[in-house]
Amino acid sequence: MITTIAATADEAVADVEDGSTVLVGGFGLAGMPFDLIDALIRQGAGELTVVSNNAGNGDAGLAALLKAGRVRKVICSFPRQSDSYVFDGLYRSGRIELEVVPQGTLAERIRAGGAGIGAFYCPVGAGTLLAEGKETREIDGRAHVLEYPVKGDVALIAAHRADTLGNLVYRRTARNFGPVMATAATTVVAQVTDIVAAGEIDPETVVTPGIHVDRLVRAEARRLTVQGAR
Amino acid sequence: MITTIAATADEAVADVEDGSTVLVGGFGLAGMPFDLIDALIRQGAGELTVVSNNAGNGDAGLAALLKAGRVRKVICSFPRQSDSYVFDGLYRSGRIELEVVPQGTLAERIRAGGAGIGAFYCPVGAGTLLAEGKETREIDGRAHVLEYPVKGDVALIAAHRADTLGNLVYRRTARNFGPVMATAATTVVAQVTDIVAAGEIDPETVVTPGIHVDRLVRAEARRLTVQGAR
Amino acid sequence: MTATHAAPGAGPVEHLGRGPLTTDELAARIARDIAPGSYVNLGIGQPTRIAEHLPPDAGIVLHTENGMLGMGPAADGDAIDPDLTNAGKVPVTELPGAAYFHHADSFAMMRGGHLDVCVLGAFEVSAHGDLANWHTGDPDAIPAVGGAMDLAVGAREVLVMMRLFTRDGAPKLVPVCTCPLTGSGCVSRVYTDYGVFVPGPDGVRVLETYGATVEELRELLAVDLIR
Amino acid sequence: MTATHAAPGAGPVEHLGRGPLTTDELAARIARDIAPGSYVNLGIGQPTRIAEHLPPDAGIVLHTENGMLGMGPAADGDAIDPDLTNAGKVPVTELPGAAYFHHADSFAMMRGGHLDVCVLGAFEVSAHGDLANWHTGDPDAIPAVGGAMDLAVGAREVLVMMRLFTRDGAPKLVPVCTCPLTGSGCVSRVYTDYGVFVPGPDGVRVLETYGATVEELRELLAVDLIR
Repeated sequence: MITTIAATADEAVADVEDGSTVLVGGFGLAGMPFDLIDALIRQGAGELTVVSNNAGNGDAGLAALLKAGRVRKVICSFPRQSDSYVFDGLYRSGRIELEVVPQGTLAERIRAGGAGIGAFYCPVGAGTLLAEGKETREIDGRAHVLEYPVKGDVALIAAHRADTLGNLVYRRTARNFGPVMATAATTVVAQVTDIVAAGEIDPETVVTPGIHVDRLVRAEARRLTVQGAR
Repeated sequence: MITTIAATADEAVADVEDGSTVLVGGFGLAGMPFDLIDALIRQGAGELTVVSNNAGNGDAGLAALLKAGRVRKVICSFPRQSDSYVFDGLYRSGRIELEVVPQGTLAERIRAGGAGIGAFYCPVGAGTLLAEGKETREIDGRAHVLEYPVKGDVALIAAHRADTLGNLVYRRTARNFGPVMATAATTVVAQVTDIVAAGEIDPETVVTPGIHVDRLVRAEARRLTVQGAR
Repeated sequence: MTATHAAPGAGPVEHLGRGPLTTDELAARIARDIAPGSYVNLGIGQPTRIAEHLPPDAGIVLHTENGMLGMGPAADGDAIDPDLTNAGKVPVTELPGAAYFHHADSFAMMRGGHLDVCVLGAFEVSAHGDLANWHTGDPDAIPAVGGAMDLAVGAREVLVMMRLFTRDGAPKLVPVCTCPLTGSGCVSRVYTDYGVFVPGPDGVRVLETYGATVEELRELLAVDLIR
Repeated sequence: MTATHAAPGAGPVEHLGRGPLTTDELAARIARDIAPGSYVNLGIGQPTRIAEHLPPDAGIVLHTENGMLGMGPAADGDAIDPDLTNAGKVPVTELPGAAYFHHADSFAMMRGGHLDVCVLGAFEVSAHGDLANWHTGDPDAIPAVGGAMDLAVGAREVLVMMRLFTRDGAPKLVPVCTCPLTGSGCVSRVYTDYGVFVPGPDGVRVLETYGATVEELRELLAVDLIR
């Protein structure tokens, strides 16, 4: 249905429920929807399952959500980073559950969730710890693991610019998980730096068509800190 | 490997072998690589399996390749059209084999071929004639059909503009099957109206990155005929 | 038009004192049921005509499976661009806020349940909502499915637009489809010249009739019609 | 550097009268084996340094799995853009002819066999080309795999860049990996400070040694070294 424009990030995430699965865009800090996460912390929903590439950096964004004790489980490819101390502490004290998924398989499972694919056979991870307990099949002489879709109740993503119909463009490698996450959640909320009139984004360059976006909110200006390696 | 620029369409398709599987872009006439198909007819490779959405319109393009007797089998979603008389004649006289695949499943199977997916469970076609003989599985209460990737030895596609690294942009709905076919063949040949220097296509707007394109050739100027309904 | 207005839940409205709906009236009738802001795919053929009846300010966005959202009306004259056609390969136009994408993304959108509504033609619809619209079953026919199965499985609501009877008078709303199926139990509503029907496990509920009473239709159809 | 040049097929070249390769020399050695025009992914950590040794005119295009082809060198000062980082989250730059794409497309590219080469670090490589580089096996370690398994399975050639021995002197080229695997039989070549090796079903072929003879390495490694 039609995309709406929320006046504030708080309004945009007001209806997230306890126990929701939340897809959170970003790769490290690039593409992380800080405003929406901050609003989600204020909103108070808990017992969340978070799907994101990492498990938070430093004290801001996803790390702050974890620190606030709102997350029951993280599904990600790379939780352990130089500045993932919030997650590390929760994990080591047994206060958070972790499912590690190879990065491309994570992206593909989210895509499958949005694309109506029931499951897919993937060669990545076959014969490793991460395939334990999963169905496998040999196809064309190669071992494959059966992987199931990942869907969210909510997706929180950051894009660069939107038009009033919800068409999105991203900026550089901040694109990362946004486009697939936008297809795979019941409610998709995007924070953007700019909202322009329909027709002001060249239709050839739209990355996420508005059909996938439920709510837009203008992001607060924010200077991102660039983290170091890892 | 690096993209090369062929002087002529004939040079670009010189090494297509008898018995090849050829992915041919286009939806009806939009995105049909006419120059490459004409060159392939002159080149003479036969016993081809052609994968394309349709099975030719009128007497040009794919229809001309069929008329020249070079195609053993067509894998497509919609052979029967108002002006598919060349295919219709071959089919009714038993001179061509046909595999009909739902359009989205065809696109997804080609994508899977390019994306290293071994197979996928797809709800489309379950319980219909087109699923006969295929493995099925119930997932989340819904019947799914196991579908396998489609790959080509060669893909012939038409795009709008390329840079010298093979990055491609398309025009309007002529984009259709080009981007997925470009990922799914051993040798990918693209005819384009224009080849510009690297850096002249905005990196945010590239649809097919050059990694997928082996050869470029400038298309002859050609006024396409627009066909009627169907 | 003489309408027998009934309270909700009080059974079907019988529009009598008039004939069945013309194609144009049927297209307008379907258009009225499409909610503002919907993303809609209109199948090749008659459903295309629904576009003419959608209110321009309702924010309804048209999808064409060959890779576009924000499709405008058919193109004429200089507006014809061979690179811009609909799924029926008819030249069309682009509206502000349109977006182009490739075929795999377009059908992912469809199969993933992102389209609110699609409207398809049909050879037959069964009382249980099975759809047959891709193959007559004629052994001499060249099979061609296009995007019909993808649409039938993928859209949140699959509406059918068809005449209730063939030219020979045979009903097209049937107990069991005789033509090969496009999809099982996928049809949410059937809009016909003689009435609007909701197929389901307990039979076919009648929402409205045009130019005939429910009783009259009951005699012509072999399916259980529920008031 | 004293090199014992040998005819092709005449066995390994032993570069003696010198020590093992420095990290920089090792990066340069690997760079020499990357064909002009290749599409290459350089893993996080030491493999990143190979970029400094690729000839700028060789048309080698770097992929970063977070969604870019045509990645340039690390960014400094005003060139730092928080929206443009490599897979190690280090700010980088963009070269002419770059392209951005989303994560599913990026890993489809990788898994679909479109990258010519990737170079990864490793904890261990087995004589059969199994790779272990994501998990030490330490039960207290927090597991984190990132894109390691995707790269190991997807690239046409998986090169490993590592020291041949741990700081404690334990060999990292081993008969069987003791750490949990990243991928089975996926490594095409192992580049180390002491030599270049090709793992395979019949043992490990030695292509070159640095600062040690094949015989000397044979005594230090528990794998069958083939000349």
